[in-house]
Amino acid sequence: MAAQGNGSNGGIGAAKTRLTRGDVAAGATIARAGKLAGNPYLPEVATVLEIIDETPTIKTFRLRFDDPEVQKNFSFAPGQVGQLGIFGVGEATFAISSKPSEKEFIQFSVMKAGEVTKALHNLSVGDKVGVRAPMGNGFPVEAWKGKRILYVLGGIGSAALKATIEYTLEHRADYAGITILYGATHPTNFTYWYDVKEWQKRDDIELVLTIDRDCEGWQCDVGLVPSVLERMAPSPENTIAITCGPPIMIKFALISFEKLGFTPEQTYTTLEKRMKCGIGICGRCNVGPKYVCVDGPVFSLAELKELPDEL
Amino acid sequence: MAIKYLKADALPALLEALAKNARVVAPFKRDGVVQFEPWQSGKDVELDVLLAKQSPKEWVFPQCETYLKFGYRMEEPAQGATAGTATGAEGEAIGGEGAAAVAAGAEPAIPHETVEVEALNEAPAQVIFGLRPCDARGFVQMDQVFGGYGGFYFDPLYNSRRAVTTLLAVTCRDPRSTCFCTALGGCPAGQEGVDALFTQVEGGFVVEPLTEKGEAVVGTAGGDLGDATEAQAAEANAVKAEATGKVDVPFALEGIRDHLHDNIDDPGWHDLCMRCISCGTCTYVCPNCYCFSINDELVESEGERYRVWDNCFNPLYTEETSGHNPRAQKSNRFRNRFSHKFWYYPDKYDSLLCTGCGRCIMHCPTRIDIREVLRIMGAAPGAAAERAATTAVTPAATGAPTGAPAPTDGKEA
Amino acid sequence: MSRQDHIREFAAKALTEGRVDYFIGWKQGHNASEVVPAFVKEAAAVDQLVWNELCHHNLVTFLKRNMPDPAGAKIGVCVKGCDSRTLVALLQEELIDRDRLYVVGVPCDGIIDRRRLEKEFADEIVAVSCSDGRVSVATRKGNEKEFAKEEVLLDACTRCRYPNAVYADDVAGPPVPEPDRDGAKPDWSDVAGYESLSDDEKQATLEKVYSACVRCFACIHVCPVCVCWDKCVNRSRQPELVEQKVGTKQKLLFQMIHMFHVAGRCPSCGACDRACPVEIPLYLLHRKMNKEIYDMFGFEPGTKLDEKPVFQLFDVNDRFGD
Amino acid sequence: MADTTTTEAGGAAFEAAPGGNAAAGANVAAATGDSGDRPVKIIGIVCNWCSYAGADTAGVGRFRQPANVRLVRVPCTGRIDPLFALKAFEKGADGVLISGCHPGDCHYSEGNYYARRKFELLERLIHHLGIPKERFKWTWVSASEGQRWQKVVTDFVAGVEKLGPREGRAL
Repeated sequence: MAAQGNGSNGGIGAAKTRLTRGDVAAGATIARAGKLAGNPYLPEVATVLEIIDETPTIKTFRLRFDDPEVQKNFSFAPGQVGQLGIFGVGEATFAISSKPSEKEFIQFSVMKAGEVTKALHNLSVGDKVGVRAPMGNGFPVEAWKGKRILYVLGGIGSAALKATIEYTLEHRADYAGITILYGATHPTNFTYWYDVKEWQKRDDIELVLTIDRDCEGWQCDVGLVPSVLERMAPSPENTIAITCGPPIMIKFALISFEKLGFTPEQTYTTLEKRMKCGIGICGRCNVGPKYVCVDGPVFSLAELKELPDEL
Repeated sequence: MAIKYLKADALPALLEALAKNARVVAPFKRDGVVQFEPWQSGKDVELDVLLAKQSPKEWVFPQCETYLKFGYRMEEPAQGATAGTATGAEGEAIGGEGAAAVAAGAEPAIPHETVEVEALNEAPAQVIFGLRPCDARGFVQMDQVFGGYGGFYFDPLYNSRRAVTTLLAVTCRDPRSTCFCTALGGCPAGQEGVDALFTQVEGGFVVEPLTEKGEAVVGTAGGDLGDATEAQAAEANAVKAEATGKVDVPFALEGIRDHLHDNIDDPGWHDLCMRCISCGTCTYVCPNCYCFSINDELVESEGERYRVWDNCFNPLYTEETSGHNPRAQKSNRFRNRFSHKFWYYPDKYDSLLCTGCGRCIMHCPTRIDIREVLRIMGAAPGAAAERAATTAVTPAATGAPTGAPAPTDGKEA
Repeated sequence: MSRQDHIREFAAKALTEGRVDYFIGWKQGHNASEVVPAFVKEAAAVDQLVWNELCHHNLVTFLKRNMPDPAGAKIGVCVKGCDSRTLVALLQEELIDRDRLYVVGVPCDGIIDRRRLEKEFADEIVAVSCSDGRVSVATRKGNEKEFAKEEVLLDACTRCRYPNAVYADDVAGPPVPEPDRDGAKPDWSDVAGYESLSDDEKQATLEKVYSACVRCFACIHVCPVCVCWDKCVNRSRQPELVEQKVGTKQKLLFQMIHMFHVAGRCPSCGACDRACPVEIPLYLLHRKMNKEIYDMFGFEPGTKLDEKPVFQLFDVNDRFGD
Repeated sequence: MADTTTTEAGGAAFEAAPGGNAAAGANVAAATGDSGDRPVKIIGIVCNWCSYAGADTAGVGRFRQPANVRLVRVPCTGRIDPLFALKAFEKGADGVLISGCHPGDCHYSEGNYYARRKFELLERLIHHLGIPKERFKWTWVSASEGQRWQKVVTDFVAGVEKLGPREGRAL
């Protein structure tokens, strides 16, 4: 678990984002996208290829780096994040939600909330943005091989887990089982509905969809995610539980996991914090001695329990 | 390296010589306030006042620094572009042959905006004269952070400036009552981070070059800088020893990190932060508080991105867009600063983020005393309450006049 | 009984009776030249409370929104005359709950300007004491000097019109003589020098003086009547009235925002001035503002509990404009 | 330290900076090569119901008026914080004109009664912030007073033009 906390990227052939002090002294720079190599503050300019309206408040942006070399060499580990920004407005941190194997574009899903996200929602295809990615540690998907994976996600939380879900689905044979419990307040509030429909077609995974309150035409479960989870009563045996969603959902999902017998080491979540630099310097995203931008955003519950109550 | 001697009246000439090739920064008094400022011919360096209001960190890590400039430009469509391609979300471009194909094919054949981005990084060679060993040590502590988190990310802005900065420290002759460098492993004549150490002795300075950069300074001075006599060197040593003896050791460093960890939920944090007004003075005068914020400004089509000092006492520092604030309480933010210096940072970099300069004590509007905080919260959990009781002010011990009757009483009587 | 004894007695009584959860007064700081705010929770600890010529902190600061800990605590507080005016300004706008307060007024005959003393020595001041109108100062190196008290008073104290608290539940000892307020207008001579400058000189002076600002927000956070301190428009990006950049433009606008937002509530207590780590004379421009407000309305902020600040009221008979 | 002022008292620190700033201002203007030639820029902050409509009336009536004024429309003068004017100066305006309904005519009954107290304070203080009085004006223009609007704007612009553009100023 210690290695995880220290930001192992799971070895997914991702670029080496961490250098030792010796590497730096020897003049090595971080193998990040193109120009960023020497200057982690300099965003790579990318163009908006496509904008998908996911829900009334969430849009997905598919971007391509303007520098073809950068686009070609870009790789990341599932669960890693990036700083997506508009020059003149600012940057904010979002999970990379494209498939790790996707080479043609990089994708972020953005909920309209603040200054930057509002401006992002006003973008059109062809507009320019700045991207600094990848950042953070990602999920230890390699270490999970041979285990059953239980995803519990709600609302925009799906964006943080999308890449990981897609990765494990692509490498389905490596995992003993995959269960996805996905909740939303209303059927129109499911992000990636087009992909969810694809998942529904697969018979090698278990997919449970739930909405908070019943509504006409809805065929799947009804109920809050934690209560559906307890109804499902998945066995903790050889299982990794991963949750992400609104803070209140995470809070109760973690309680449910505990009830179901999941140990803190088996339970993972990914944190969200206000970030500025994204590279472990500017100081604001710390939870005790851990910086969410570099030590996280992925933490096991065991690691979180060690930290001050500042989530 | 040989110990040198510089006559006091030769100092301006030395600074003048240094100023030929570099910006020389030194403490000057303006309107009664001592601050580090660029040296100009004729200005007298202020060395009698022990500490400038702010540490010289802003000369390596400026309070506000623009690091990106960008401009939006209208770009004419490439020749032969298809007019009126849908801007919808169908994404025909996906799977195209790179950015060129996108620019030519999938985008509307009308002029569209591109953005030009330029990274800025100004790093003029500079010499900081007249800082104290604690200030120099502050740079060493910040070096770790900007050197990259565990060696991960290297900060080009700080490091390029730091690389061309020479630190000429002056030994503290008269440490203040707020100084506690020796408790943290420092010393009024500390050499950590110092390129050449100047010690004031009768009639001048004993100069000890400690690094190549320091030697270069000695080279610049030329004939003004002769070898120190044995008597001068001995005097310098005596000055150092005397100064070191004058620094109080208000707490034992040992165990503080663990005790801060154990006391994380201690109600004592609330008591200690009662008089905190949640401003940022302590962090802005600190020689190594380095937290910053990044913002953009855009005027019409031209803009810039800059980083600017921020501080963990700012209530908006951690506030998220949703309105949720992980450190909404003053006591959370208060705890974070001290824990960062003596627990979080040591965990990462195996050193401390405090040099014991005492500026935060001197300039805090309510004189919150970091030594008191550490004495109480850095004590074993059981002992914390006890120590809190003993730190209650004891006027007798300090010979305070507060015990003396106030004049108002006299009138009443 | 000295005023200090009165304060201790009132504090002990209020704490013992459960009238307050904690009592805010002053205590000695890390040496005998400093006094800091004290928060006393138990009657047994009231002996740390002091009253002397160094008690410059305006403790009303610790009553404003988000400051009480726990929120909703019943608080006892000591106020000098000027402090009480800020308290009244807050009460006028119902920004604090009068029922949760216990106010001890401390008649005051002047507070020492410690910064003025500091300028007299290169060395650190470690002890300041005052008796019979003489202030004696000792430094760490053993230098000693004596000053006449009136020479080293805070500017605000030399022109004080309200030496006694205008609102208090109890008063620590007999009041000091009140100046003749009805007969004499306030003395604004301190701003005359600035007023006499030309517009260009004023601008140059402001730029020079305020360029020292580090935007630490000490002035805003210490200001007792600056109540939106954690939602301050100076920090807001939406709307963005002032850029977060740190240049002379932004520093000046930042200070103007503070000044105009406390217009009609600021009694020029000088807390901002004393809190400023880079010693910007913030007090003076606030005095100038108060002079204009006095000329316009004959209004002195925070003096009567049943008044409202002038900018929250109007009078159809106001004679302003053309 | 010849170039410093004293700080014996708060007041003394506010004594004139060396040399005034006439010279400094001129320097900056000279350096930017932008001295006095450009037309003055004036920000007009007007209420929706009277002065904006009044300006409209002036336009419809084809009353000739200088084109230096850019209007910012707000619901009511009561909405105008004096800082809007300072912000305009900070952003480079050469003059600020505020106008709303005549007292008694406020669309919201009393917004302008509150407003005029604030404007009066700003007017009294503005030259103490280093901005000449002639660069700031507040007045009342009703929806039907197209001609009055023309006169207000013409007079104000003429006054500001006499002073010329503001250059090299912090505020």
